[in-house]
Amino acid sequence: MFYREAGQFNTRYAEDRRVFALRQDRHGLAALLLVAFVVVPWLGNDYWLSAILIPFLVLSLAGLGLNLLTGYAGQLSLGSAAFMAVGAFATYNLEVRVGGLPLLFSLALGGLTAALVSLLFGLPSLRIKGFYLLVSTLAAQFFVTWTLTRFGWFSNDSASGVISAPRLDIFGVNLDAPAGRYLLTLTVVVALFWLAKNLVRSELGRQWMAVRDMDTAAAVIGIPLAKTKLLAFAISGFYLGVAGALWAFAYLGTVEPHGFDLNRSFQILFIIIIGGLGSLLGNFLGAAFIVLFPVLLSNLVSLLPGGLIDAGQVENLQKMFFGALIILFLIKEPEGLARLWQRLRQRARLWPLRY
Amino acid sequence: MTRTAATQLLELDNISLSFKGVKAITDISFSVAAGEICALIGPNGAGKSSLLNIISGVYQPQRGRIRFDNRERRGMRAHDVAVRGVARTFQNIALFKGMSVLDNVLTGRNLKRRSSWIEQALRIGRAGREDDSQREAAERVIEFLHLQPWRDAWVGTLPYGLQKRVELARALAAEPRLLLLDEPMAGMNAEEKQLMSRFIVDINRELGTTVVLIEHDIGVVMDISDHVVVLDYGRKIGDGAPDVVRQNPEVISAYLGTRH
Amino acid sequence: MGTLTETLDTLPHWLHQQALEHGTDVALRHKHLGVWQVRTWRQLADEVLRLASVLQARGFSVGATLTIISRPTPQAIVAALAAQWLGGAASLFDPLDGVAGQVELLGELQPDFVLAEGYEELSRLGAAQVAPRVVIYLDKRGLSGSVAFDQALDYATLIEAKALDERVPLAHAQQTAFVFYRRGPQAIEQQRISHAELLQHGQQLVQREGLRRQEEALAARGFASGDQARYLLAPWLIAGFRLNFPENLATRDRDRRELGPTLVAGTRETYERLHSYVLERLPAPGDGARRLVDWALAARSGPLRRFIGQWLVRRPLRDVLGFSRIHAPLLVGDALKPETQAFFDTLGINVRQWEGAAHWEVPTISLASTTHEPDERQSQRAWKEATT
Amino acid sequence: MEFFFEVLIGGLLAGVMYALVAIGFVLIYKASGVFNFAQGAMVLFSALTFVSLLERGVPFWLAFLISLVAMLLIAVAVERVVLRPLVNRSPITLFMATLGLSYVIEGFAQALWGAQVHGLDLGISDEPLELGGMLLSQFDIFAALTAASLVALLSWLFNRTRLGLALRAVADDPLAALAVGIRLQRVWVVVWTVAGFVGLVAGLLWGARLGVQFSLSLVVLKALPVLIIGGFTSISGAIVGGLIIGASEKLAEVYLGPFIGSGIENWFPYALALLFLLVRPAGLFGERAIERV
Repeated sequence: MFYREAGQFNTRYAEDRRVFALRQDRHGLAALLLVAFVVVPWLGNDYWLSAILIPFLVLSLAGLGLNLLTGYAGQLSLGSAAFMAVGAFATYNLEVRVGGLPLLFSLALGGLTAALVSLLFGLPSLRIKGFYLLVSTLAAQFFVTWTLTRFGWFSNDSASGVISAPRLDIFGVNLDAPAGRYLLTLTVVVALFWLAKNLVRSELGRQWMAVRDMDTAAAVIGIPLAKTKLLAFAISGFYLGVAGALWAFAYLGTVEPHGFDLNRSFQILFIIIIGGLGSLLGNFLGAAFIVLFPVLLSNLVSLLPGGLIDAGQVENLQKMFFGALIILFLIKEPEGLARLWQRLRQRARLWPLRY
Repeated sequence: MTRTAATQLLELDNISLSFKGVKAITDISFSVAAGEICALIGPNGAGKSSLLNIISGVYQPQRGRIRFDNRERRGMRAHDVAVRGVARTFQNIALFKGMSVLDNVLTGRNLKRRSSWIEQALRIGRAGREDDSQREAAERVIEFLHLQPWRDAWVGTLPYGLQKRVELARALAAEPRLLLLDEPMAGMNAEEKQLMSRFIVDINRELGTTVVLIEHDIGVVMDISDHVVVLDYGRKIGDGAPDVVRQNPEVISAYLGTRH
Repeated sequence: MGTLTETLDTLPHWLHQQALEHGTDVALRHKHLGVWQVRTWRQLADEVLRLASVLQARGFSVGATLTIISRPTPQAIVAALAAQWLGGAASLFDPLDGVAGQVELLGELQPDFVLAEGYEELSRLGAAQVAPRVVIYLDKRGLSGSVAFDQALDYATLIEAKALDERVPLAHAQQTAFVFYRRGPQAIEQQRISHAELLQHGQQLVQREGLRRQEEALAARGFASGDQARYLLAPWLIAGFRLNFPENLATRDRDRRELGPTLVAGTRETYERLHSYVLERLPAPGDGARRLVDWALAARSGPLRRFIGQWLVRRPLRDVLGFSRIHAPLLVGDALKPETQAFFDTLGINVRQWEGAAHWEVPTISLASTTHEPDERQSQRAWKEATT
Repeated sequence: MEFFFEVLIGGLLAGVMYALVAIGFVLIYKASGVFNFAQGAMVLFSALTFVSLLERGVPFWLAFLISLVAMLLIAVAVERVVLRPLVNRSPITLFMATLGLSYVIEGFAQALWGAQVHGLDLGISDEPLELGGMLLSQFDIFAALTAASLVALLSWLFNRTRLGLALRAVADDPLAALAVGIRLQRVWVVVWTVAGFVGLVAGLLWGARLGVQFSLSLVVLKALPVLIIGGFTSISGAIVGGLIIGASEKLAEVYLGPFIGSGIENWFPYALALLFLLVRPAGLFGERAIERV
């Protein structure tokens, strides 16, 4: 009912290809970006910036990374955190060892390193499918964390493998303040989402979905399965790597390999299940949920009369809630929050008619 | 286009296939002329689908030679076969359920892409122009099969008959020289069948595409095909023009026999 | 070209005029291959001239009739204008009309020049045992192989031809622009509309509705009635707005919404179809949403209620129908059912009726007699002399 | 040389534990095609329930019985809340559901019994025993025997009882099973309960070794490579796989550790499993299905 579509018609395919085909959507997006880039850093307080928004953005990016692999290319993975770790440590080492490397550049290189590692652990996917693939990704999970803790070199021989953020400078502008880190993260995330949007709508994106939906048919119409799958692993790895680096340096500041353990991988998997497999928007929704839900829960608990639920139990409650929620979503809305949003939007476009 | 049945497009030569010792196909040989519609018929389990799977490279025969377009073809995987210009549909629809009709058709043209995925991701170089040309080609297929009303529909939501048509569209989008149709009219009602066979004939006549199809409805087969090959228990028991085959006693027994 | 000074008293002259003065403006849009394909006035005029030259080369001369059996498509328009450019008339048949009746008509008329959309339409010619001098088809699906139409011509290749030399239409105000046939009680009846008559009605419409170049007109149903020609084609050429064709009947509702026409010249059926379209898609009765809709659509209501209703229901509903930009919803022919009229009124769409000015007559020479004469090919021309 | 054998045997015995967890997997996978990631959580929950009851002075057998009932309840709940609504959804979906399930069970277990470590004494002394010149832990031997008897029990259950027949029918072809009037839901409940029972035994043995604590639920991560090597559908495969993993990881730790660094046993099994996969994509005992199109 907010839409006014009459008169919005396309005379060229280029117009028809736009993601935001409707003027109203385009304006909405512009407004959103304006708020995100100008209003938020200007008004937002440090707590919100560094404790809510930055992790939200980074997790969205990580979700996107996994979503490309699992949601689009249909390759299940439990090793996301490992590739984040690779990204983080690679970026760190580049910053530490290679003098005067621009931050964004080393971020990208970190991502590429993660892409390579991911590609490596993706190789078995050429031979094996489904659950069997879990082994490969879990192997990545354990092997990477082990390697990073085992060999001091990766953490520049710092105690207990903890690495800490380099100075975040871009073109001499220092970004160590919350607002700066927020803007850095936001910029990277927006850019990479734009890229992902192009990807999933390109031939490669369609090939991913084809492999996901029906790989025999995909092969028969001439899609090179091996190349398609490996690209999915590599690109997903790149996104996760960059996300990992941001997680380490823009959000936490210092991080150790065990910050990227199996639970982080699960967390990211949950993001895309709740948000929506095979949806870009879903990553934001899922991440927002994952970030805000615990805050919400602990606030609720603190509202309750003291001692009714002691702090120790809150964590257990969270776990149970999350678990239950995952099951609920898988049953009721396998396509996640994104699908809900879609339906709502569709309804609004047709209102007051039903179809 | 080409209705000259002179040149053989596809030649099968003593093909044999077995699963774990169970013989599915016992040395079958036949050839398909360029530009004809050739029907594979036979009772269930006669090995028709297996044969199609061999031609399209999904299965590899244990013995025998396949010549496509006068070139030997040994141990070819599905991908290479597609590259050589063979497209197919499946007995139980194998569409990409998570994609729109248009995307399914576009995916059928993936071999026609020249620009790299990087160009497409960054939207540089020929990517944009190519998107236009690909889209137009896909739209022509959609028009040819009268799918415009469902262009943006999600294939998972379409009725069975339409899904079959979309799958045909996806195969057709590849601009194949040889089109393999595995029971394109299975489970359709009379007018759906009528429509579908009209499409198949049009494809063959207008685009000059050679068609090999598996169909149970003898009426339709005799109606549209120039050449019929009859299989039974993995052996070839008949091969020739429809009315010739109709007279073949072995064929009659296979069909009027108890097992069908 | 000195022709500019000449008075604009036929459709082709107006086309010529538009092409000269507003050559780059959009004349036609056709939803085809997924997007709205555009023809400018210059392109349109050019295409008309190319087809005209082909027709002329094949013996189409002043006073001849081109029979067009096609759903509304740009090509059909081009063909009609080409025929008129050469001083002939266009006779329109809507493929959606009953086959039997049409076959019979065609059989009696024995047209010389035919443009048929595709296989279906051509097979009607076959059924009518018509052997026209020139047959042109738009869509060659399923034609190859069918021997009957070997000599039929493909529109697409025809318009490759070079354009007509004389850049001035041969038409005259008093010549028949369109002729329509129907089977009357005893004999077939005809309705002939001259350029002058068309332009006069067109002018009236343009003035009274204040039509401008920016109008977006949608031509969803056929021109199988003279009124469509009066109230859509003539105004289009005079005012120089844009005529839009949906992809096909199945998609017309979506296409209408995309386009958001400002001018619709529909028949009673058009509007009543829309009404029922809405009724069947509204939320189920008793449903909360439905109550809101009914509440908002209630006939007489206070200002507040009208305001809320406007924003919550009426405005979105208009948009879903593609009517948010409409300012000339015209009804040609019979009046609407009261409830339909009321429905559109509550939406703030005031459907205005233009009474059909059609008058049907029985041609002075009945065709039945001449049909089976050896010189039946002459029949149509002979008969034309009698009537004009 | 003896040292080698000691390591080997020690590894094999540890492998027995893995096998126990893996067997739980296999049962559920065979019966309901579910790749049950929550198996580890079930191990944790059952063991935790048992010890906590024991600590509250409940006699051994009663505690064991109650824990069993608890597992039965879980099985019923799972069937109602998870399996039934998700029937004939993709295996991946079901897997992710069990991932959620493991969160629920773990959270519940800790909310109920607390997160601290519980010691568990099954009253088996752990003095090493001299056997053929090698020192073997009595406890390990006891564990091995328990496992063996458990497997014997299961195989009897599945090959000699009507339930077993039903189960195998379901595993073979669910639709056919339905057709001959086997009630899927009931089979599922039973199987999940049995898996819970196996989990309980495994939990007790592990618990007696390392103390009953959260880390128990992580044995699931060891069971995965075991299954890969043994195949998802074969109990004997699970045992063999367990032994292979157990032995090889200990040997690797002892003989490779010094060169590439200690602590490799948490990824070595996966490396091994991968190797197996590349050679034999369906595991040692798994069936490779022909792709029908």
